Amino acid sequence: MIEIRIHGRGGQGSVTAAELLGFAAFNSGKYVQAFPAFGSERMGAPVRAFLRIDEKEIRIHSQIYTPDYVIVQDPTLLATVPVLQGLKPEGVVIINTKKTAEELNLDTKCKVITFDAWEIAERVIGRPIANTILMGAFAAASGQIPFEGIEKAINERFKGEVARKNVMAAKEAYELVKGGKNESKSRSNS
Amino acid sequence: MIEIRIHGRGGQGSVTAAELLGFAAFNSGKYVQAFPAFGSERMGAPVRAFLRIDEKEIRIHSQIYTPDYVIVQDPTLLATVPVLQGLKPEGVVIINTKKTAEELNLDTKCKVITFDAWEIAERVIGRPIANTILMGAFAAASGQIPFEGIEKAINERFKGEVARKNVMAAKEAYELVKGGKNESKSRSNS
Amino acid sequence: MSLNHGAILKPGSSRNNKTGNWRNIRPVYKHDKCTGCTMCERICPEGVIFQEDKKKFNVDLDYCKGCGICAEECPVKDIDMVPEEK
Amino acid sequence: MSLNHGAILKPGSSRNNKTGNWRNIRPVYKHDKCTGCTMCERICPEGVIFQEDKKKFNVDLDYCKGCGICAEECPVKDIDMVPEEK
Amino acid sequence: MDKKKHLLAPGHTACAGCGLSMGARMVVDAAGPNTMIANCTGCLEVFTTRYPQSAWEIPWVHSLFENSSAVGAGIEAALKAMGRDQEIRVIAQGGDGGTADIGLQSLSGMFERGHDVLYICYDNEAYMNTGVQRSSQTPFGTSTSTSPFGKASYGNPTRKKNMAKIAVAHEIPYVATATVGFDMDLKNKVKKALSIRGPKYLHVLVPCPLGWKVESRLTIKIAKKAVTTGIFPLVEWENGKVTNVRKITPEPVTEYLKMQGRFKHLFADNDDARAHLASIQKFADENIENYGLKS
Amino acid sequence: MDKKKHLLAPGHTACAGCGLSMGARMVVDAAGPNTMIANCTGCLEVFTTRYPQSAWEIPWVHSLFENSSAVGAGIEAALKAMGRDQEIRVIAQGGDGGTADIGLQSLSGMFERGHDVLYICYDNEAYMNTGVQRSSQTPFGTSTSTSPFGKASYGNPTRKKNMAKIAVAHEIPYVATATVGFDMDLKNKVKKALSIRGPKYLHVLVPCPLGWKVESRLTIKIAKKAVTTGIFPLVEWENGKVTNVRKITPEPVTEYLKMQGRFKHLFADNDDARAHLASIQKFADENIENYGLKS
Amino acid sequence: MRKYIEGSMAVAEAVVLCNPNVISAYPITPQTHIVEDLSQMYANAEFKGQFVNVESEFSAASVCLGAVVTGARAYTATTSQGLLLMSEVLFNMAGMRLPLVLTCANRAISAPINIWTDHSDAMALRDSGFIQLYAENNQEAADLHYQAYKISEDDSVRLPVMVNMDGFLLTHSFEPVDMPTQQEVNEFLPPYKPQHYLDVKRPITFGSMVGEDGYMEVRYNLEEAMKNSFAVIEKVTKEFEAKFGRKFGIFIDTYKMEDAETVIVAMGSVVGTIKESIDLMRANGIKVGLMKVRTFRPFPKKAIVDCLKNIKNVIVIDRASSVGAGGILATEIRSAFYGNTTTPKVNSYIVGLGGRDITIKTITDIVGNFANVKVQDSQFVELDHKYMQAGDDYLKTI
Amino acid sequence: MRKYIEGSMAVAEAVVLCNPNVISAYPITPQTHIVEDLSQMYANAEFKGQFVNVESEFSAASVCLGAVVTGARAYTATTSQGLLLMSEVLFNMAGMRLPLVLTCANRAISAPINIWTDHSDAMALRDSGFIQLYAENNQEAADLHYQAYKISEDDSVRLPVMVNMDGFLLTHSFEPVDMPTQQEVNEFLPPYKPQHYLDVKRPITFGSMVGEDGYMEVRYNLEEAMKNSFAVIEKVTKEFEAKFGRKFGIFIDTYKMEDAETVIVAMGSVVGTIKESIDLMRANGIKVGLMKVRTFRPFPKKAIVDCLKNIKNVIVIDRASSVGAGGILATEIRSAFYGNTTTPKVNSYIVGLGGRDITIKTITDIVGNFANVKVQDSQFVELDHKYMQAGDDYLKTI
Ligand SMILES: Cc1ncc(C[n+]2csc(CCOP(=O)(O)OP(=O)(O)O)c2C)c(N)n1
Ligand SMILES: Cc1ncc(C[n+]2csc(CCOP(=O)(O)OP(=O)(O)O)c2C)c(N)n1
Ligand code: SF4
Ligand code: SF4
Ligand code: SF4
Ligand code: SF4
Ligand code: SF4
Ligand code: SF4
Ligand SMILES: [Mg+2]
Ligand SMILES: [Mg+2]
Repeated sequence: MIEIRIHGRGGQGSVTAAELLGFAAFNSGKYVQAFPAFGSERMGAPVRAFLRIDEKEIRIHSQIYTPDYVIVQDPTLLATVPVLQGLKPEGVVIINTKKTAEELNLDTKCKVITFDAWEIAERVIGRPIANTILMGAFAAASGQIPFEGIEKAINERFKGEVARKNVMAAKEAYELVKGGKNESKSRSNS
Repeated sequence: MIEIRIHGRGGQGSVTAAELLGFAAFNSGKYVQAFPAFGSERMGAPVRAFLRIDEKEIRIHSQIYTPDYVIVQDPTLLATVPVLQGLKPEGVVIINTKKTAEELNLDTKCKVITFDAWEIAERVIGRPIANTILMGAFAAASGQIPFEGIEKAINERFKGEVARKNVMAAKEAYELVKGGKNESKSRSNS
Repeated sequence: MSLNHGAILKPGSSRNNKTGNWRNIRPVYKHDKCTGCTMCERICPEGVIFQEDKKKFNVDLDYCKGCGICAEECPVKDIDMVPEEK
Repeated sequence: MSLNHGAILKPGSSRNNKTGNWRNIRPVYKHDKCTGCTMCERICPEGVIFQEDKKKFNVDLDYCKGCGICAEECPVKDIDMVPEEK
Repeated sequence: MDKKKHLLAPGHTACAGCGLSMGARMVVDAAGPNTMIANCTGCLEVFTTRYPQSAWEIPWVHSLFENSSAVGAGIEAALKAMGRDQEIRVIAQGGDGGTADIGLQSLSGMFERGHDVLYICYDNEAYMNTGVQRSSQTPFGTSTSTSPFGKASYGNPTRKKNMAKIAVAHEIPYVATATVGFDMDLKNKVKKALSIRGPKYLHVLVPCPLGWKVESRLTIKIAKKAVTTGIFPLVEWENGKVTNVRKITPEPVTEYLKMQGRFKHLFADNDDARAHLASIQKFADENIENYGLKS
Repeated sequence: MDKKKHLLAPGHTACAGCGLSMGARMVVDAAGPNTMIANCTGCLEVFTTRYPQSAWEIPWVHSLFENSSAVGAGIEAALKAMGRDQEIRVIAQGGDGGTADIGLQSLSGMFERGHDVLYICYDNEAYMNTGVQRSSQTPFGTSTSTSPFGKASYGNPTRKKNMAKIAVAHEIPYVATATVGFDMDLKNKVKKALSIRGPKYLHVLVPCPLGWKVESRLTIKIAKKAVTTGIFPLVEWENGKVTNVRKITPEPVTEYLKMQGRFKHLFADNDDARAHLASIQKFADENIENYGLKS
Repeated sequence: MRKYIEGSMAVAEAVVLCNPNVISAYPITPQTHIVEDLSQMYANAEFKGQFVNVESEFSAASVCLGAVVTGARAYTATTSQGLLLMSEVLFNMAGMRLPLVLTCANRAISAPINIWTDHSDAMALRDSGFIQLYAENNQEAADLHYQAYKISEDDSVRLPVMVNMDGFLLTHSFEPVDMPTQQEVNEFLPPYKPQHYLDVKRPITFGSMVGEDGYMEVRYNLEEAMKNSFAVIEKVTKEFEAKFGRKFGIFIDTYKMEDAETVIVAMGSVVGTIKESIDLMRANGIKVGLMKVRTFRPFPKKAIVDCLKNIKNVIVIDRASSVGAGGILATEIRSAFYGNTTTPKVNSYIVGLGGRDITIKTITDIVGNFANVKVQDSQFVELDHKYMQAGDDYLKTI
Repeated sequence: MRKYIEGSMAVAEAVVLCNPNVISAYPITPQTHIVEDLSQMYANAEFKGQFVNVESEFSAASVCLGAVVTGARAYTATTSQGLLLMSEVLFNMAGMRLPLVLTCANRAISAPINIWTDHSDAMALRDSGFIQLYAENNQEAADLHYQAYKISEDDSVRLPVMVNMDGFLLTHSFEPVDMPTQQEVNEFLPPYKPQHYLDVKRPITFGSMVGEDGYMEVRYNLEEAMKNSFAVIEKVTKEFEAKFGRKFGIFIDTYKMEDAETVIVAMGSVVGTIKESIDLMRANGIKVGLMKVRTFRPFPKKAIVDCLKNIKNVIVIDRASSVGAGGILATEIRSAFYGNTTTPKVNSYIVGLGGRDITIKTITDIVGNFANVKVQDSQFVELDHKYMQAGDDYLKTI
């Protein structure tokens, strides 16, 4: 079972991202479970969403404390939310930020992938909504879901032009991360 | 312990009669318990009220099934309500009616006292309300309560002229019953 | 007792309850000046005044409670309230 | 934890919650054409615009959520909304 | 002589002379057999449906004290869903307490959602079923068991909540007041209301001999006096506009009040009592003025 | 620069641009520190009092969704019983749902009993706290999560329940409508209301960027448009009479509607959509006519 | 002073002696007489606080909540439908730790509608955080109110208290009741001095939203407060006895337990009837005793086990049933014995629902048949289906 | 068809497949998604009955009552405060023997206000006469609805059914769920054909007042109907399995019981977490099993006793507490064993109130510590008072 935690802010589509990633995994024959960190948070406030993917039925119903992947939708969260908490040693964190992994200088030995999702979003979609883009990045980083799965999931939720642009943006992120240029150089800085 | 059951119709003051008899008994140093046959009956419908009098604390909280005394406030009840039900063999029933005990020809071996309470009421009080009058009759028939107790109880509840007239009427009934003329001739008609 | 009993009642079964014995006074039609105005029939709270003829109304004494409204409201005072013999 | 705890709160303690980091865009006062009309101060939903001088207002960025209402409503457009560097 | 002509059968256990039993019979007779009724808890429910006997000749349901309008709405929705809403009329009804107090919210909801239900309030101006406690429909100055006359009290300190006006404020197609004192008017209003689709409200004044402390024979008289003194104006509103009022030659309110034991303390010979009477006269005068009652 | 000048502190978690947070601050600032507040469940309660932090600087209590008016009445009764009712003002408040739907009955009871409480309804025209479901204050044609636009639906099928009129029908001394779009007017109404003894009702329109689907910067603009199109008239009633209206030069309602995502489907190019728009224009025209809004 | 008085009036007078600031209630049979008596005292200026006549029980409880949170002592009374209707507010008050005394004139719950006594109403609120006390007669009903305020307001408790008295059987019965003087009550019950309340000088926020991070702790505290109340109930009961010379048990009370082989367990007014039955049975050589439960919440497990552990047979009389699970008191008593080495045979009887009269015969029959019944589901006692025949017959025709 | 779907949507679709005539509900977190999904289906004419948007839960339930009494199939959903607010109506529907399916998206009760899951809400209605079923996951949640209607409407039952699913944990989770076709559901669930309903052709009076002479008999019948429902639940569950090939137990379900020395008893979504924990513990040689309670009302005493009687240790996980008496499921289970000769040690734990997450560690810790705990009061598990410090500190200053 792999476990994913997504950090974002109310209104940025973190819960949708978890759902759609789950949908993509489901379509590729996996068992999945996607759920939000049930809150009463309003637009702007920090939120979390969770995703489990497995080869067998998922029976557990509790939150995720030791994720394999962490996705951070909004760089400002790094200052206030413990996004790396519990991340497995061999885990990966994907962060939407202008900064490089080195510049962030996070206190972790995990792989850190950074890229400017909002730049892609503004340019390709026309709005600073990064959730589908991060889905693309996750697909590439994890190898858990083929990009077609992501594409199908996006097309399931959005329509027409919006869907097309979201797929394009996700694809760009997918390729970018596939390329591996945005990863932290080394896992050991201690 | 002696147990009394009063039958009347909503609006005829049966519950008040039980209460006031209880008050009179209480004042003469007895333990008492007075209560209605809890209903949702409206003016005109048959109702019942109960009274227990004892020398020691009354602990039981259930209805009265085998009364020592039955008081019937309204002669029409005889046809529809089993007023004699459970009356102890040595019990007494006091009935407001124009008829004599013999004319009523009730299926009972108990002592039957009848008199026209409404006649007294109309004449003395000016309204056909027989409850205080029947209190007087009960005091006389039972010997449980001195007439002064009845008088005090009536004065506690009513004021001025109304009280005075009610006492007068009760007194008349008391004397009448004391006289014993209105009793059934014999206890055995079977 | 059938199991599905939610305490359902039969329509109009209150007719089993003869409230006539509640009565202390009773309406008596004189059948004299009645104009057939139907007032008494319309307002009886028990709904037990019935028209027998154009100017002849009567009471179902099985239920009449003796409220006296019919007598009070009859415009021609064709109804008397008389005490019940008890 | 004291036993009598019905989850009572201290007044104004929300000030511990710095909502400034919710912001994507930030109001910048030009301090130029301001007429001192007080509009911005009155309508800020967070209540974090304060008057420093007759025609000088400023924002407490600890809490400003960047809604943009102040800039929108300033009659003389003396406030700009600029993107936050993140 | 058809002894079963009425849709409310005799044998029910209302007090002799009960204005409520009278009103309920008039309503159901006017509505006819293709009607279903949802009823609040209250005198009407208790005296018509004490097990094992029912006085109702048409489909009738009682659930709770405060929800007849919502139950009525459910009946209507079910009829609609099952395609039977054209043939059958739905009435929801309750006493003044069930309507204006504890059931007001579900009534307001029924209005707002536009259910095709006629709501009827039988206003006897107190909680009679439980022993004459005040309601929001109890008039100013009335002595009841929870607003008794006493050393520090002249009875109920508040005025009647104006239910007709509140119903009108809900912008429903038909609102009217009526009373058993004018039976044809009442029946006509029921028929008219039932001919209109959507939510309707009918507020019916029904004297209660027990609670008002009047002799049972005076039910009709007292109901008429409520109207002729201007205390209870008979009015119809259609789509928010007054379309009909019953004209009167106003009598002084004391003509109405003095008949009733519940107002006895207002006739004491002192300034407080007189002030109360004057206030009540003023309320009537306002009605006469506002609705143009004078003929 | 007094950073604590407001009686509603920052740090609360309302959405950026929330008209409700704006309105609540205006109200409490106008009311001043000698005020106690009873609050319904709803956005306002959730975003100001999530443990361990409160944004309120004055005594404040939340109990349930539907009872702030009764809790307010209890506060007032306690103050009276303890002789503190002269110095302290009581406000009860809630959203449109807490006020006009689930809390209507306790509000009506508070009015009827004459409590010295100012009730404030913050009307954002839906249940926002739970995710934008329709309420009785949701306008005709609005798409919400329980009245969504769909193949068989053009959004909410009912008109706004007229709360101001219902309050007026309760014959209380003061009723008014206001909005954050005109902040001085709102504050003046709060002050005026609090200067009057007895029950008062203030209905405040507070745009919700999330639920109305408008950009957060437009909260004031949209609130003003609601007024200037005649959709939300600003009116004051004293003792049942209109004593003040804000005059407008009416703009077409589409100016208001088109700014908001919740009405987007009404701008489809078909007859149904056009009919809906026409109806809404008619409602505004009626307001303009009825209240004489035209300047 | 010993008075001949209706139960409702005794309670109304007791409440006024406790000097509440705010009374708010809504009429419902059989609670009405209490409220009417209070109304009359208010009208006569004998009760000098505020009396708020509301439009529903929901508001009655909410008005009390508002009053208590403002630092006032409050009172309400209700039953049955009214108790259910205000249940949301009652859970709320307990959770907010607001003291209150509520009299419940116990009555059956609809459907079918029935205005007579049983305990289904109070039982439906047994999770709410209210302390629940049950009165055996009108003397105890009145006396419980002075004690209830003192328990409720104790700083280590601060929980609302429900005083239960059987509808009609107690509320509408005239019995002799000893009523204390105002001075005596004042000496026993100090004025309410809350620690925290709405105050413009010390503004405070009540009723916040507590998330997953703290809710459980707040509820744990509620349980702890309930546990604390054991000591407080004991202390207050003893103080009351010392001052007024009357006592009806603390958590439980017993009658003729000495050599009892069979013990009947019950609550409310049936206790008196059981005492009479016991005297009768003992006269016939049957060794029966009684354990009355006076404090049902907190549930006095220890007192019950101590009392019954050496008894052979226990008969639990429940005047309510959890539909689909049976007698509630019986279930909790059986559970209380769990894990004990010696346990009595505990049989469960559902008796007296909806005002069905419980007579001496009812009790003696149960005792007489006990041996024939093995531990099993709750038994409904004295069913008689004949009365329902009319409806039944009709049903078959449609 | 296997769908990846949110729990709420699965339930909404299942409900529409059951062809109700009238749906009426009032929004409340975390039930909202169910109602919103139904609204959207209504707006799209995918649900063709009447959808009544009411002004409160009280009216939601009352509208359903009116609909059912008119012969319609009805549906509502709610939770927590909403469930309490409509409780008077729910008791009423059960007493009137009106079938209904109600989904309860279980949530904690105020105060303090908290929108997260626990079982206090449904528990507060356990006396009401509702059948109560609890779902372990979204598949079961959806499946329970088809079964619930069939159970509810069975002529020997005619009782409303509450389907419980944990708020958020199930309602807001996307999981794969097998959804049947309309045809399949139609084959399984026949149309609702009530015997008695409002009908102008056969006028009938519903909801009469029943006095002391009959109330007890009507309530007894309610108990009997509950007992009948055992057989019907079994039959319907088996029919469902036969048709759809899925089953999650009848009254209870078990997991790895074969050689278990310790058995955990629980309801709702925690069951899945417990299964994972058991696998883990068994890998470490600890012989643990699970008994899940699926049917809580009627309380399946026999099934439970049969299942657990030879077990040494039983751990009961309660997600609710009767304040002052402790874990509710635990109390009933202990009571069920009463009088048995062999009884397990039964310990009671209060876990996961107000959304407090229950993790594998929570479960393994409880099992690990079991031996050290003797049978006693319910234990609150994993308390952490730190979070409440802020308010606490402030309280000390005023
Ligand atoms: C929730 C609830 N509260 C209180 C009651 C008690 N109750 C039943 S009927 C009634 C009064 C009815 O008054 P109204 O509606 O005016 O009808 P009336 O009997 O006067 O005709 C009351 C208080 C109840 N049944 N349910
Ligand atoms: C009895 C009850 N039902 C439902 C809810 C859920 N609920 C809480 S707030 C809310 C909506 C609030 O709407 P509104 O009053 O308009 O306030 P807003 O959040 O829109 O400002 C709902 C439905 C509840 N808390 N209690
Ligand atoms: S007296 Fe009353 S009940 Fe009898 S017939 Fe006349 S109106 Fe009817
Ligand atoms: S009221 Fe008089 S006149 Fe009219 S029909 Fe009756 S008896 Fe005849
Ligand atoms: S952007 Fe919004 S929150 Fe920030 S200062 Fe301006 S009005 Fe206030
Ligand atoms: S709104 Fe503009 S002009 Fe007015 S005070 Fe603010 S900055 Fe100055
Ligand atoms: S109390 Fe009044 S309303 Fe009730 S039955 Fe008697 S007269 Fe009619
Ligand atoms: S949802 Fe609307 S009302 Fe609620 S906080 Fe956000 S903007 Fe304000
Ligand atoms: Mg009434
Ligand atoms: Mg709202």
